[in-house]
Amino acid sequence: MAKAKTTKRPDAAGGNRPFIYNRYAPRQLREALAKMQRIRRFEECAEESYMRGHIHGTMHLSIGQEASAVGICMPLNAGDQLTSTHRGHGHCLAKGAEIARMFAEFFGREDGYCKGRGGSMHIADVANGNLGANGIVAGGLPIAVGAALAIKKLKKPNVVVCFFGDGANNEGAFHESLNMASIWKLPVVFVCENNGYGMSMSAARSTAVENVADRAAAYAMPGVIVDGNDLSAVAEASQIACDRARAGDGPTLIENKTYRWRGHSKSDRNRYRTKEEIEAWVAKDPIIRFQDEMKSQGIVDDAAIAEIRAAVEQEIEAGLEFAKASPPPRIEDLTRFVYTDPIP
Amino acid sequence: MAKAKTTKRPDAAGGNRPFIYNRYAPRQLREALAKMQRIRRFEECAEESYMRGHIHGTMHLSIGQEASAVGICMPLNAGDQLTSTHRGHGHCLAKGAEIARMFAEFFGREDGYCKGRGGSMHIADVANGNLGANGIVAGGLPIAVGAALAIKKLKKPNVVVCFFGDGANNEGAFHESLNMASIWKLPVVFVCENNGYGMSMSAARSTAVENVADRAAAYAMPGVIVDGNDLSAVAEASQIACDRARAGDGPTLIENKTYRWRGHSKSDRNRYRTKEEIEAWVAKDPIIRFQDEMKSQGIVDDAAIAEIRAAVEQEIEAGLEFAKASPPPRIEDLTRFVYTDPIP
Amino acid sequence: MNQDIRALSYAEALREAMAIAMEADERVFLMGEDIGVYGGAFQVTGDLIERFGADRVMDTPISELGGAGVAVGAALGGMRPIYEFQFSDFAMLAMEQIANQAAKMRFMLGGAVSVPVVMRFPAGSGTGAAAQHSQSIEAWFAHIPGLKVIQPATPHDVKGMLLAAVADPDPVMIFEHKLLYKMKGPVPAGHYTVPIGEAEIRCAGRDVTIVATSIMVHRSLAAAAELERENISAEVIDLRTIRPIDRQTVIESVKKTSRLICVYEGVKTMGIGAEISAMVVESEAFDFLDAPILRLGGAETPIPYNPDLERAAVPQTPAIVEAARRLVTAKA
Amino acid sequence: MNQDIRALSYAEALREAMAIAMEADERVFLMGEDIGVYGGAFQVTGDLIERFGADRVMDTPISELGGAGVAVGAALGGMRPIYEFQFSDFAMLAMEQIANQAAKMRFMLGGAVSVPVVMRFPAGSGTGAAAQHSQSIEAWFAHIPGLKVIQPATPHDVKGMLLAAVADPDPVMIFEHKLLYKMKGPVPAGHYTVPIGEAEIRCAGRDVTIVATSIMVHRSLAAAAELERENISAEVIDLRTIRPIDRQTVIESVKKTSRLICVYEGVKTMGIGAEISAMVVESEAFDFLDAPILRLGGAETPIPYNPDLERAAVPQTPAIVEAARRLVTAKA
Ligand SMILES: Cc1ncc(C[n+]2csc(CCOP(=O)(O)OP(=O)(O)O)c2C)c(N)n1
Ligand SMILES: Cc1ncc(C[n+]2csc(CCOP(=O)(O)OP(=O)(O)O)c2C)c(N)n1
Ligand SMILES: [Mg+2]
Ligand SMILES: [Mg+2]
Repeated sequence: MAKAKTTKRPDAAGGNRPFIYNRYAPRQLREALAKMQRIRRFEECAEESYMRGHIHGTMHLSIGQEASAVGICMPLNAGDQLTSTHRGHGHCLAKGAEIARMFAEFFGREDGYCKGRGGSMHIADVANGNLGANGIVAGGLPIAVGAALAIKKLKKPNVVVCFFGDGANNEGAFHESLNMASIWKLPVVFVCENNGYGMSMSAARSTAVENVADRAAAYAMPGVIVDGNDLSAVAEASQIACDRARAGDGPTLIENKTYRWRGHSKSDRNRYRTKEEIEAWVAKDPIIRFQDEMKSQGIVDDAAIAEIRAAVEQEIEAGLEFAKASPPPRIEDLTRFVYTDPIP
Repeated sequence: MAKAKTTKRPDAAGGNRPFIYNRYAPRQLREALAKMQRIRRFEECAEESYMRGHIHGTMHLSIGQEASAVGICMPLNAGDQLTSTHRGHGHCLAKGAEIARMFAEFFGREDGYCKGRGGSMHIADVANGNLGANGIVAGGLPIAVGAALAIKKLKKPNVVVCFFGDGANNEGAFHESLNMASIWKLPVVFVCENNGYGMSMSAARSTAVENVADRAAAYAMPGVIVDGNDLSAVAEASQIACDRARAGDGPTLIENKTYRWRGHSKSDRNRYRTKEEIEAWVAKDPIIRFQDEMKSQGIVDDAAIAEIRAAVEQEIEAGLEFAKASPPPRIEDLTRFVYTDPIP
Repeated sequence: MNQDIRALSYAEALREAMAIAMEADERVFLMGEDIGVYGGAFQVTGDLIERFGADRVMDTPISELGGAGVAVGAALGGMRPIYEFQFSDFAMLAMEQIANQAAKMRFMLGGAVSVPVVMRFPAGSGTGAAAQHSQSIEAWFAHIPGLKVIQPATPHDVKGMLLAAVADPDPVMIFEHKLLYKMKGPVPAGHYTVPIGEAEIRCAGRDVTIVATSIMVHRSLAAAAELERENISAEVIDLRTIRPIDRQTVIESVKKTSRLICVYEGVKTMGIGAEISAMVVESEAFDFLDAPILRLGGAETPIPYNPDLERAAVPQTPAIVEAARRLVTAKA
Repeated sequence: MNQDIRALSYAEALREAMAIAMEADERVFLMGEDIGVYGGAFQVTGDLIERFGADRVMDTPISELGGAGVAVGAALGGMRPIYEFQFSDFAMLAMEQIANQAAKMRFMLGGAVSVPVVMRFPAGSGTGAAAQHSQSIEAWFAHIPGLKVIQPATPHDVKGMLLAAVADPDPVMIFEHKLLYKMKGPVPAGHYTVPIGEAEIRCAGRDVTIVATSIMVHRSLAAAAELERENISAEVIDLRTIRPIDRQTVIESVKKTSRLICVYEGVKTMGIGAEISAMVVESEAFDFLDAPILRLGGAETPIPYNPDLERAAVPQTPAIVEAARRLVTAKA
């Protein structure tokens, strides 16, 4: 296995149109845009609530990375699963979570996805196949491999998508997980969201190779470098990897090159990136790019986009209301959920 | 960085003669043979003592792998260091340890290298640069990288050799260590002694790629596949890697393909290897091979070989005597060496 | 329940339990290093690969962190994995997946999942394997809410507790003392469970309570027999589970005997005996105490290679006898 | 020693200590994730990279096991590394290098080496960071012979103990409660050390001894002030070191007050309070006890995200007051 490949476009079957326009119906594409908008606006509003002191702790925003979350999840079915990261809001929404219950979680309420026990860093939506964000960098990788092993053993037709960051690729868990997934040919798609930094350390400084996907060769699996701000390219890479996984041919390592616009977390003073670098990436906004593309493909016009936005705003507002109205956990329930059957 | 390379011979400078005959004086080559003999006989006698109940616990014999230990250590200087493994007797002797103090250690005596506290699995010889065998698979890798970091910081001209097995290459510590050694360009030589098995699991089953050295590309370092039973090839690869490390160009991953003749440890029932496989490798005895080579190069004759053997036998016998005569630790000293300054 | 009772070794009893679990439930499978054709470092899985195939008796690469995490993920995915660590010492590589993930996942997700994983840890000293292959670190696990931690001391119990562990919806950690593997004892055939969280009084007594774990149960029973000859009547409690601890049984016993000795192999400081002692002192049994509580635990040292030092590093029967004698005679 | 005393925060005091150590000894250097330009997740290293350069304030990749091992190897190689874990929770990835290697190497090699490594662990709850970023797992470390484990509670102590740690030939683990980083207190300028292994009586008292660690020292002092108003005189001992424990200071105090409360943030079961309690009961202080020993530790749960639950999960001042009151009035 040689160097990682960059996905080739245009796609063979569909002439000059990017992959997704051949693969998905306009309704589905509009839904993808709505999801990207939903993620963006959800995070902007979560940030605002945080600033106002309504949400405590910390949070990691994925603003700027929406195409990665949504594109990867486009080929997924209801029974497919994913493991997520500390920067997991986008993955959660892309897999179908409700904004209201996510806000409720951030507000620490009983109607939150984790009943207020987990917060942003553990946001999950098990019913929709999201096995949870993870506070431990690379903590989700072995779990994803295990979930994929279960799928294989139970002979289900499903896949597990395993999101992680460029920083995570230097954890031992990355190595052990990719090796096991490969030797057992498990239906897992490893998705590295390479936003250039693990907190303050650039991938260039932390990682001996240029592309994380170059490491796929060390596990005899395909490694694919993708423009992570290009929804179609991401969805295409995901489709190929999911097909491969479902066919029993084993895992793939996808590297989505992208960028986070915000600081690492709420305590970041941003000393390690230049303003110019950030602005250059803001100019590559994956949402505007997808909107423009859809417009040029005649799938939406400005009015349709405005409509989608308005619907998202409504959802957000309703979600915030729902969250605020949800009751907090009772102090007497402090040790509830530690064990399945309470210990006397 | 593409696939790992196999070392090319014959060596450019010296016409048709293998590397070591150009590089080393006959005296040094005879000393290398003596070392291989010493390792072989030491382990055979340790095994015998074990069988007779004079040594307890367990031990991991490297019989059949002597060329790897000796060849790798040939380019090393007094100030160079190494970290070793559970199968570490050969490394220890190759780096200059005394048979007598090794036996004393196995017998659990005060004159042992670890004063009887460590035994076979922790055999060390710090004065000669052997930082110790390790009971934890891949446990020595980060330590080797750290020792190399110290060398770099202290601007010493030295290198650290880090021995490990094929089984160890699937530990997270392998991944983290090679990455850090590479990004910091540290003077460390990673030596995978691939004897085909990690206990009972073949490298073919445990490892997603064919050669461990193929993984060097994931760390942007040279990966070299070596016939581990060919002393000259091993020494040559080590020389190149050490030169590179000393020049400040960073680490190398050497993979010595070899075989252990004995079971994994003293409790192995050998259910996972065929008799044929074992016999085929016994036929490739690295000691006989080196002896024959030296004979054909006119460096030794049968008499000289017999002389070397006799000297080794003497050393072994004296060593056993020394070990038996050495006092055991006193029970009152149970907690000695736990801390540098005893805790009141 | 089939009541045929045979003498089996601890390892055989464990193997039988795993076979029964696998036969009863397709979701149960085994993972670990060299558990297949090798039969496991301590021959616990033995011939199971022949009976159940390599898919259900899966050799894993030497990747403890990943391996444990795969077991956790498989449990989340609907399977019932039993993961064998080759030595409990290597669990140090996997504490992240055990304590940060398996133990907390149900809680962090507000009850949305359970993690029915069983992990097995060969533990303890006495085999000459030195400091990195001889530890007793079960106290770490007993400190982590979300885990259940057991230390069966007999073939009977290890079979029944393993079957209870497999049926448990939460992560159960089983610490097995290596020196017990060859110990024989009566084991009923067929399926039965021994409940997690219940201690067992192995020998009733009046003068002193000895709470012991794992192999120390047997050394304590030997001590009790010796004490008997001196007319000292010791009650030996086999704690069996160290999280959650069976407070009731211990406290009732101390109320009866007024004296307590804790015997365990882990390092004395911060070992399980500290918890037993503190728990008793905090309870109504405090007022019944006629003497200080003594702890016999491992010495404050890594386990030495030299066999005499190795023996000296952990409690042996004479030390238990001597402690009981001291306690009973000192203030009687 | 320079006796100028300024008010510094705990983080500033730590930073000053590291700067002094680096200035005094070329071999001292810092390693950790984001300790360079970022200044550390809790701004402890702050501007040190500007003063000492990237070679001595080294950002490491996110590789805790490897990073800790590199620190161990560098210590063996003659350096004096100070390794920062970003959160103590992540130390679970590195327990192998800490407990199997650093702690045991000197012993296993029969004294041929020392491992002068210092590791720093931001610990504790109260920041809303939930179950995987809020733990207090120092009890694990206190169980491991070969390690020294400290929990300085004040800016003064953290500076002096860090300097003692750097000078120590053996591995020293420093647990720093995150909520303390911004706490200010008097700190002498220049070099001084606070010895490892010595507890400090923060407030003398007659009626009850409160042994506390880390942030619980401050809550205990607040409780003592409140108890004072009720004419209950509490002696507050800041344990400071949890391995090796200063037995003498604790035992003498209990002999004086006859009552003992242990307050710590780690999970109650198997937490440091268990050891304190057991140690006192084993000692001559047993005969002086007038009441059961109480432990106030963390609840038996992972730390919840919801802030009210989070607060409820660890001891707060009112609970300490209430426990002391109960103890003193119950049997007086
Ligand atoms: C094991 C572990 N180490 C360190 C951290 C602290 N931490 C949280 S996120 C992060 C950076 C992760 O970088 P990357 O994987 O690239 O993800 P990104 O934040 O860029 O999305 C770090 C160091 C952690 N949570 N877990
Ligand atoms: C972390 C860890 N896991 C498992 C073991 C048990 N073990 C000891 S040696 C070994 C096999 C190692 O294989 P390899 O690295 O190829 O070295 P070899 O024995 O072949 O020389 C195993 C599994 C261990 N000592 N440490
Ligand atoms: Mg990143
Ligand atoms: Mg091998």
